[in-house]
Amino acid sequence: MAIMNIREAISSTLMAEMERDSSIIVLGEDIVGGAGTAGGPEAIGGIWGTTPGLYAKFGADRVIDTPISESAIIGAAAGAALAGKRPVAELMFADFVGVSLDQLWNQMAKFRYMFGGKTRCPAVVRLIYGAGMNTAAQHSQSVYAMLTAMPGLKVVLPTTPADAKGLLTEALRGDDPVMFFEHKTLYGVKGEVPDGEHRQRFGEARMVREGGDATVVACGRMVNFGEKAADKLAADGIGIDLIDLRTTSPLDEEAILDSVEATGRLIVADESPPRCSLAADIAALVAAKAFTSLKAPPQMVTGPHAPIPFARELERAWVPSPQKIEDAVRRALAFR
Amino acid sequence: MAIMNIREAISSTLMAEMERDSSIIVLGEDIVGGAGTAGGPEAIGGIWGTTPGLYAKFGADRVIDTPISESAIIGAAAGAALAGKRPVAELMFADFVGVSLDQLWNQMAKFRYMFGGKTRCPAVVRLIYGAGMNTAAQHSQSVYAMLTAMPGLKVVLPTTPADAKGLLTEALRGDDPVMFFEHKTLYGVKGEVPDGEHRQRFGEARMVREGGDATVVACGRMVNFGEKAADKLAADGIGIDLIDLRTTSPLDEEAILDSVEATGRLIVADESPPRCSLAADIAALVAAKAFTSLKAPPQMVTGPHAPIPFARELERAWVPSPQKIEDAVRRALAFR
Amino acid sequence: MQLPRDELIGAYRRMATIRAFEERLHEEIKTGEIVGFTHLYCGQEAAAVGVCDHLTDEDMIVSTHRGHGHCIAKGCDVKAMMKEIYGRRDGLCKGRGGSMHIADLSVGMLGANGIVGAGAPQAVGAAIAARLDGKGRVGLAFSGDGACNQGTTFEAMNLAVVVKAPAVFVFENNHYSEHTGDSYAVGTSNDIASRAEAFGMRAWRADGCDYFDTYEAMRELLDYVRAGNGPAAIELDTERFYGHFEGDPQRYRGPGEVDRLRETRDCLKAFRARVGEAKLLDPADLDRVDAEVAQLIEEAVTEARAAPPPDPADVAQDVYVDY
Amino acid sequence: MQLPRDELIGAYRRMATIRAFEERLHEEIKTGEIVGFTHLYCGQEAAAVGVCDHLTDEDMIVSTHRGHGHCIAKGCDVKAMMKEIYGRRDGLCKGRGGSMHIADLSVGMLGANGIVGAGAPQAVGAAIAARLDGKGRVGLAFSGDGACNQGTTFEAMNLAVVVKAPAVFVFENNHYSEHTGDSYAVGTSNDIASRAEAFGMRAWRADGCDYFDTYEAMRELLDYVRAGNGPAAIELDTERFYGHFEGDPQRYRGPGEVDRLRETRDCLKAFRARVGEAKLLDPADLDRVDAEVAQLIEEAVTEARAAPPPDPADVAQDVYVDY
Ligand SMILES: Cc1ncc(C[n+]2csc(CCOP(=O)(O)OP(=O)(O)O)c2C)c(N)n1
Ligand SMILES: Cc1ncc(C[n+]2csc(CCOP(=O)(O)OP(=O)(O)O)c2C)c(N)n1
Ligand SMILES: [Mg+2]
Ligand SMILES: [Mg+2]
Repeated sequence: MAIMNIREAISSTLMAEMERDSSIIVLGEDIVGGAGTAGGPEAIGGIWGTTPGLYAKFGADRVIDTPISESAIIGAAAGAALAGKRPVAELMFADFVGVSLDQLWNQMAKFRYMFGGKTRCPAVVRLIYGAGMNTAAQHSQSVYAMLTAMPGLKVVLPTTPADAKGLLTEALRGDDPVMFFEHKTLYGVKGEVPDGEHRQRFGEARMVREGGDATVVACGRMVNFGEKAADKLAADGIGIDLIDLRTTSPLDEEAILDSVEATGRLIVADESPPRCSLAADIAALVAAKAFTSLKAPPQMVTGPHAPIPFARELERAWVPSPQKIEDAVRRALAFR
Repeated sequence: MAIMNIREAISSTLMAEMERDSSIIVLGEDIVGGAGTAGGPEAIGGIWGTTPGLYAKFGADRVIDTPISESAIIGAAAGAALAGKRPVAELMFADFVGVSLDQLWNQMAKFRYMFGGKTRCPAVVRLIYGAGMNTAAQHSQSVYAMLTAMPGLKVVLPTTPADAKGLLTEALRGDDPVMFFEHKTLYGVKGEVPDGEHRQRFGEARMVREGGDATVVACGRMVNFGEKAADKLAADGIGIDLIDLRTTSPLDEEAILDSVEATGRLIVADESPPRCSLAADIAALVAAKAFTSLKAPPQMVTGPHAPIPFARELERAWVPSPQKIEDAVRRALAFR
Repeated sequence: MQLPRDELIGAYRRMATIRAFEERLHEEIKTGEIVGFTHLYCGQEAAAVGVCDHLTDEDMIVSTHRGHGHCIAKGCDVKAMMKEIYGRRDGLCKGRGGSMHIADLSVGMLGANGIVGAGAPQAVGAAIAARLDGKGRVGLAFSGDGACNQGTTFEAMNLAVVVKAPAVFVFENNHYSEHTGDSYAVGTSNDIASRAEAFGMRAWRADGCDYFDTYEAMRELLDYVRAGNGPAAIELDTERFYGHFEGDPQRYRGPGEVDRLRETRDCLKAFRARVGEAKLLDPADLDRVDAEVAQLIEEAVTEARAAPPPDPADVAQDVYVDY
Repeated sequence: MQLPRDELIGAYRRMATIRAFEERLHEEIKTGEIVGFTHLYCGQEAAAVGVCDHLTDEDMIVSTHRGHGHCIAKGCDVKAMMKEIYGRRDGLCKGRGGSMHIADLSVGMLGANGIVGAGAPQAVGAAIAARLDGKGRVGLAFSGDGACNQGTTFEAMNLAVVVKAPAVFVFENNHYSEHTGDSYAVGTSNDIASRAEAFGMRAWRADGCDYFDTYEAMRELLDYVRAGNGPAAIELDTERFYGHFEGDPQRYRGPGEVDRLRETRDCLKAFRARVGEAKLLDPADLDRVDAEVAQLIEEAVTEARAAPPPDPADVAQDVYVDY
């Protein structure tokens, strides 16, 4: 077991998988960095530092710096995947699904179905997402709900270095398009990572805490916030089941329902505006399938129905906090 | 009161409002039709027949045929709205939000908020949507959930000619961006339309049937299917409250909650895949806010987690049918 | 025109098959048996065949909403296509795609596409993939004069130039996007090739109603691209004989326009005339092909009609390889 | 250079204000008080000012992520901008937007934009709107060499040509998009103007580090556009003195590159030299301006620092006019 952070887990997994499988190519803006400059290629890696050394090792045919053309990037990934390769495309900010959605939604996601199950489109799209760095309304969004809604896509959100490795490996070994979400505030999160091959199956949630009094379902940064809330609650003798979904599509319904059947209380923490959100999705699932177990109304902890603001104070008010999760747990428990 | 269909209600409202307000302009692909051909402008109107006569009356400066460039169309609408006009942009198929999402989501929807409440962006986008014409995976989708999720947008779905007029007029008199959804199978629906000025406020649902045994919430074509289900159920002495949302953003929470508080049973019919859908949104809302009233698990009647198929038999299997709505009502009532 | 006899007959057969397929669809659609949108390729046959006759199954094309011609030219099974358009269980795409979404990866046909402009970046991706294998394969996108205004098409051209991908952009200018003329919608007074040049690639121009002209230009173009010179484009001047989609009243056409086009711009007539004058083929050879094609299409329709529909229970199959 | 003295001083003041604003931000950002992404415009001042000096408040511009210079040149309040960048309650956008999202409709500044390429279509829309009022107003988009590869920019150019909108596309080629050079990412060997020409519009080229060259080219261009000839483009050759964003280690720069640029391509130095040689202004006049500008920026920072933060309770205000 090595100790590394999520950034390192991702870059080392990319490196290892590209070595193993020559059909893997990566493409995106500035993932090499320095092309056409005095400094030359790899003068600077991608702005997130997740792709260093790939160009030097695998060359320009497999590590492709692109112009600012997200539709073309995702479209090229779609085409390369149909053509038998395994492209890994980077969207520097997940918000840029706005300028590339068609290729994700109407192309990659639908090829296999539209073409009668005769094609595979094993493309991985890495989306850097989330609030917490005051990057304002167009660079802070968590678009996983939008993509979870789309049949044909798989949606993956690692929250630990081990999962980053396990889920990325799984994505690169699978044959479906995978939306791989990397939260910009979690890159530095450290942890143990299994050596050698490590795959984490999709649709298998991680039970982060087992407490039994209430079920908190979360993904991405909300898992970490859930842990903070859990610590505070534990001090008062309240134990929560904290579920890290790991993947929102496929969804581990069983883990959620099993827990709620035991606790009777559901809290969903979701870094997103409230409407048609993942929070609503999980709450509705539980209401529909664990109706008789529920002892309190499902609590959805989300941002407000507003874009994400810039100023520190406002962004902090927008993002669901550990405090808000804690409050929601207490509300659920107080309900009679 | 004149009798007309939804298509006529829309085109006559556009005509009347453009006469009244010289700041209204319309733009889209082939909305004039025939530009640059032997037949000349208006040789053919838009493929949906909703914009005939506008060009002849208001000329090329206000009725603008565009190249196939949806991002530019929506972007131009956004810019024109900021510049003080009231653009009405047509997306010939709602599925084309894939190639124009950024301008809807990161631009129009966010201007006012990002700019500190100092701007208005009164753009209306007309989106022709829905299954039922065997137009397959890329021309049949109902993207209202995706847009409902986006703070800054209003989402409107008329199901009667009177509402088409009332809601479109309201959209054109308001100061926020409005996504105006027109279901391609509903254009021919006839009904009475009030003469003269007729505005229908947003966020005010329509109670289509009052039955009291169960609450069926629907929008778009699902309202009509809900009526069919209601007729069948009525024959067995079951009376439903059928709620046509009219607008999903803003949402008339009160109408939904009031009804469920009385009936204790919720069924949502939603022409969409299930995940992070409007069905989930409404079910979660009710579970959270009418928890104690609910006597049965919320029933979500949606399409499967699959793209929309082409063949008659498959499309029919995909779309939520009157029968499925009826079955869901019976399931809700049978629950003990 | 140094083509051997066999290849000439093959080219004619492919063009005639497209023509017969489409003319027959035009009739069958009137019966109401075929649902959805159908966009006929009639009139443009020389473009698809003149281009694809240089391609092997290893070369990959992406197509458009008007894709039947590209499919047939690239070697898709005609009967399976017909079944697909009829929405049958054993259609080429199990009835899930229909006319607008036909694909057959086994012959390098990566898909028709209902989203105008979506294919071009995919062809660049296919080209990037092809280059990795180092066999001189190409990724090729068919686009219309309408599609050439879509941002994705421009991005794809620039990307292909930047990464020097062996990508080919074939612009079939049939002078209409739906009901709008290219002289209106293409800012550069309907010169698409020069736009491609402005992106930094070489561009060819040819008569897309003339098989030989298209074929010769494509030979040059593909030699250039396969040699590793990066992407290239070609603009083919061509015509569509039917409406934008079936049901289009075509009021935007000039009086007698279609008759004139059928008279003067019919690639099959031109082909017959050319091979006749040059005494390369006997009219009887071509008549025989016509008869065989007619037979094939007749069978295709008969079989498609009789074929079983998809099972509604399969509606959510094949969304994922594994989920 | 027939500009009256007042206008010369004004132009210098605006350029110097941008310079001082940005140099100061560069320092202040190190303190950690300013959060988020900040992209400095230093080095490009002559471009923004040379362009905007022809515009009135009625003309409308859309800007980019690197928008401070455009804002100041267009007349946004400098102190309110500073407060915005500090994320203050009475910032120009109430602290909601920050550096990347500054707008002031009252002076025709329709917004900086965090999405590269998003502005160009909006400028076309503004131009369409402007034309309706018949006062010769224009809609103008600033875009970078990176943005010129985005599909939206291409679509916007074509649309503007097709509808003959009084739209202006200003391409500031500072030779970098983030850490990538224009010679790599712009397929046409870094010639952006010729792409615009290929879309069917007239294009100008000027030295964006030379106020006078930019100003003169823009005069011609705007005469042309305001006269109803449709859209036009200009490519401005310019330089950025800082990194892509604050924090960029700039390892892609050649040794001494920035020093050399500051030496040879500084628009303020060039302006001083030019008006000095031509004896149009006294160095003392310009020194006075510098001092006033320094004072203004000092006050702006002091006031911004002291200004109250937004109220967290307002987080969901102003999403709609009415909901
Ligand atoms: C993104 C998108 N916009 C609009 C349409 C509707 N549409 C389908 S075909 C077409 C015209 C295409 O013209 P062209 O590219 O010239 O191809 P042609 O029909 O002439 O073969 C349009 C506007 C679409 N399918 N996709
Ligand atoms: C759609 C989109 N893609 C990528 C980015 C990330 N990004 C921000 S600025 C930039 C480079 C822009 O280059 P250019 O247009 O030349 O402007 P400059 O930074 O030189 O002013 C990139 C890639 C973005 N903000 N939006
Ligand atoms: Mg065409
Ligand atoms: Mg630049």
